Amino acid sequence: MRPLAALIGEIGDGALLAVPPDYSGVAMAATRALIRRGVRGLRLLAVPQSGLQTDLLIGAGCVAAVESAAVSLGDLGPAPRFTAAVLARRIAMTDSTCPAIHAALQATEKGVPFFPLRGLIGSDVLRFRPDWRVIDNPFAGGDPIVLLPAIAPEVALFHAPFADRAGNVWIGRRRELVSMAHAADKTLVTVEEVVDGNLMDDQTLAAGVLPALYVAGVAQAPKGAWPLGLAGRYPPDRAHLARYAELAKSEAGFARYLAEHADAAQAAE
Amino acid sequence: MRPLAALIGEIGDGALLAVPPDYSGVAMAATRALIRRGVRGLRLLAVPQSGLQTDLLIGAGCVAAVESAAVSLGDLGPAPRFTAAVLARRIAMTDSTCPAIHAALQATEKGVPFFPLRGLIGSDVLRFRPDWRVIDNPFAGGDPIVLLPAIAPEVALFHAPFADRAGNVWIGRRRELVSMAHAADKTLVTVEEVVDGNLMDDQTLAAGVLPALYVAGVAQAPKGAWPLGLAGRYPPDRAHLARYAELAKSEAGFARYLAEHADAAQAAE
Amino acid sequence: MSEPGWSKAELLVAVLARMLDGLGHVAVGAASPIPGAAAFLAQARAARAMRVTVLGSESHNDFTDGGRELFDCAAQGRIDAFFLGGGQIDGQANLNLVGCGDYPDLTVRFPGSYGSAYLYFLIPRVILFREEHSARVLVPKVDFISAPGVSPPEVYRPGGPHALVTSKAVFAFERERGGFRLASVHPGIGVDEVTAQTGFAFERPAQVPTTPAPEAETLALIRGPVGAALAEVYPRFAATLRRHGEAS
Amino acid sequence: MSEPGWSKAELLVAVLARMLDGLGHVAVGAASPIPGAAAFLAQARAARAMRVTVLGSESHNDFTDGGRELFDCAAQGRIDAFFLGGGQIDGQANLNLVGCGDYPDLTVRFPGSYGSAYLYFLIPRVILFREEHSARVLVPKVDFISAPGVSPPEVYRPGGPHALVTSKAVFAFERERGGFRLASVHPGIGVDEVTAQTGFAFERPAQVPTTPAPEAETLALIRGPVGAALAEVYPRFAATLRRHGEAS
Repeated sequence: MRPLAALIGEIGDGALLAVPPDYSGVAMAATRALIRRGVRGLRLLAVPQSGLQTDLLIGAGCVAAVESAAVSLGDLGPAPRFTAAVLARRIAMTDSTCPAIHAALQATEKGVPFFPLRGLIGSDVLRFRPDWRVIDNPFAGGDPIVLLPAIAPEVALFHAPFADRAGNVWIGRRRELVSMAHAADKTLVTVEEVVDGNLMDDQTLAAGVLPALYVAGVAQAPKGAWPLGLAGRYPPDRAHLARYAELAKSEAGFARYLAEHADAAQAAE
Repeated sequence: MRPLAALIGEIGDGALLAVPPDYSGVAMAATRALIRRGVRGLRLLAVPQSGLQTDLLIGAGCVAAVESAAVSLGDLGPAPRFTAAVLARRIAMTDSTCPAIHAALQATEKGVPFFPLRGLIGSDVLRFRPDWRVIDNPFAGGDPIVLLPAIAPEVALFHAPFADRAGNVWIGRRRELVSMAHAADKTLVTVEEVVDGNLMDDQTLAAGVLPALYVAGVAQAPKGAWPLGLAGRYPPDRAHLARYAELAKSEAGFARYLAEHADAAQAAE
Repeated sequence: MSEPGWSKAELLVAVLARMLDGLGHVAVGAASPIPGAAAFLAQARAARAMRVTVLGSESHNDFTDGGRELFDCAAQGRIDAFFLGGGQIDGQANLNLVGCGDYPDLTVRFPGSYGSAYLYFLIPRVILFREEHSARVLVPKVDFISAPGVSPPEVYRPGGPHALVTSKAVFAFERERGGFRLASVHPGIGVDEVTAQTGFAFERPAQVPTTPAPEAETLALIRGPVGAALAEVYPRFAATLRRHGEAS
Repeated sequence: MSEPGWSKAELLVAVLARMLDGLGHVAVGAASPIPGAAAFLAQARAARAMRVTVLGSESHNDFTDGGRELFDCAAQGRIDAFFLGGGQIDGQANLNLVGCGDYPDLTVRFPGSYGSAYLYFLIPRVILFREEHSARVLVPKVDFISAPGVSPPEVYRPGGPHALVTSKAVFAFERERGGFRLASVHPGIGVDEVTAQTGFAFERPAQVPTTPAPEAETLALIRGPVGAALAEVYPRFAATLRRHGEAS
């Protein structure tokens, strides 16, 4: 176990940082700590989409680039700081589509330079991705198919219900976190709690474990996904999120939100 | 739930049948039932290797072809009926390597016609696989890489600890069974026991579940992996396996074993 | 005009559900309450078991293989129907979920393409649903193609658009021709109004039928078991349905 | 000649463990008790934590992503060393795990290539271990290449053979040259015997060292904690080690 500040110390300026969607265990306490530290130039990879976390980091000036299938606050509407930054061309936005991000991470997981994927052909998503290729299926002919280059995040960061002291992290059904960790050079995890014993000793728990082998560091952060939810633990704080959605519509409102919730004074986290 | 005989009724002569390795939940009771029924011409796909099950099916004359990374009885020595059948060219043996079988199933799981894989180049495994291709990595150049065509089993058959009445099957850490089921047209499962309630309602259990969505049929078969083991339930019956390894060295011995253990008279299974 | 015994939301739920009857597995996005209700309605009256997967739900989502499973499952041919929307939809059923303007120089930014650039190709029956029926949404040509409505014959495409349902009308998509045909206008909506508010050209029959109103049994299902099933996933929408049920 | 205070198995465990010292993650096959013991020995005396994964074990295997995880993990560069054997091994370190004869017309059939055709390319330090040291096993040219010892420069290959250990000797593999060099002969074994029983040509130093016997601390570890760790995975072999420990 490490203190949160030490954990996020592994995320340097300019890092290619993979993050999960709002429903999958977002390390929000760690995100606020990153903002307080003043991280700059992050290249965010949303796996495969993102919401509050990306909007907050963009608004706080921490982000140089985003690759994602979508950024939104869900039924609370658009992600305001993301939208403003993209329209002003202040961040480099790489539009993707969910399965392409999953597949590109699986390519790194498997140690291959590319993955094939159906769909995509004829879309402008493909047209604006000079890094993607269309080849003719060598097994058929007359069958165009897209090849996606592997994406290798430097860091994957997420929040999970619990871990043991050996660094095994229980992620349950949230297996997008597994591929993300397999593909990332370093995986950093915050958890609600640290449990005694070794999670691998219980076959029922083990089925939902990301093994320590892939985990570079774990920090305890109770309610670490707040104001987002953590499945099975707590729901999203909808009142708070609605207030964020409202405040973040303006730069001044966002600054006020940031001062309240991610200020350096809030060093308790 | 279905009776075992009805379950294996879904496996027709000549089926491309995917089976797991000896340590991963082999449906041995179902295998004996198939032998009793007199199935013929099976094309076995070992995921990625096999032992007793394949040897037994070959010895009983049920098999036309095998694709596998290896067939062996582990530390009890070679698989005698497999070895004899291959040397006599009585079955069509397609030699593969473990990760190639996993990758070819993942290709079907992802609905793509091929998967790239590192390694292989310069091996005779590749040289004798006219169905595999080497291309130049389109993202680099001067970087040869193998493409494997997708393998789509008609049926996947395995044994698991338990299922619920909705058809959700708990497979725990044995996730090779997940890819196998995703890739197969039909997945048939035998289980030690059927439990009340829905496995998906418990997030700890759910993490180890193959959802009913992929399961075409479940039959209860207590000790259904015997004489192989089932992790967490019972170990392999080593005395029995050693006797098999000895008897199966000759056709006569194998016939004796078969009469004792997979005879039509044994209809209790 | 007297109040009908049903709401616009209930009409739309009934219309969408008819397009799902008889299917084996319908998937619905997390923020899609009306399609979600339609899927539960079709499930409630299905003769054989129908599976409904609601993305982002805990209790109506059996996926255990991570975020990729929806997409893999679709590619395996195990999902029969799905819903997509779009900030812009054009007459070739091209969808734009990215933004307006000359990409990447946008004047309006939408959230992004999500899985549309993939699922639109692979799921046999994709139903386009967008309540707003205006020339702003239904455009002659989208500014950005998140997912194309039609593909050349050499492109692997077992799936594609089936219909477009809005607050005013139902359009069937004719894949051979690659265009929409007006199938019905909702009760109280005129064909002229639909034409005026639709930015793309479409075929129409000589007589345009009126979308059938939801039957009593359908309304009972919507206000009963469907609302209950919805409550976990779309609590606010479910409450709306229940309120309407109590008032009527 | 007086009995040494150690068994041949203990010598081999000690030899193999020296090749693992300082590594982060060593993986061992299910049916490899001597390599398994070597991995546990290296782990027991490691200065920084060393991970040992035993395939097919329940308690020494933390993989939770199915059978593919070993291979994916190797491809990710997260496994530093692995052991391979072979029915035939030749002077270029080509491995044959398939059979003897003119494939597919074989006269002898082995089980099959397992993961060798992949792992040999990807794991930096692959140690070849085969107890039988005979011209039948160590051949000039294998009949079937399950996995080649060397690859042309354009082939992606971060891994490959490091050494060959038999019951008689240790050979280092020289990747640049693509051949073996005799590194040491085990106590009591003559260089001539090794030469006679080796079917392939190899380099040798003017003076061939004798393989160092296991030190007392090493033997204590093998007979104590290593044997205990082995017991779950290789019960019969662990019992052998413990019996020897008690007898000595």
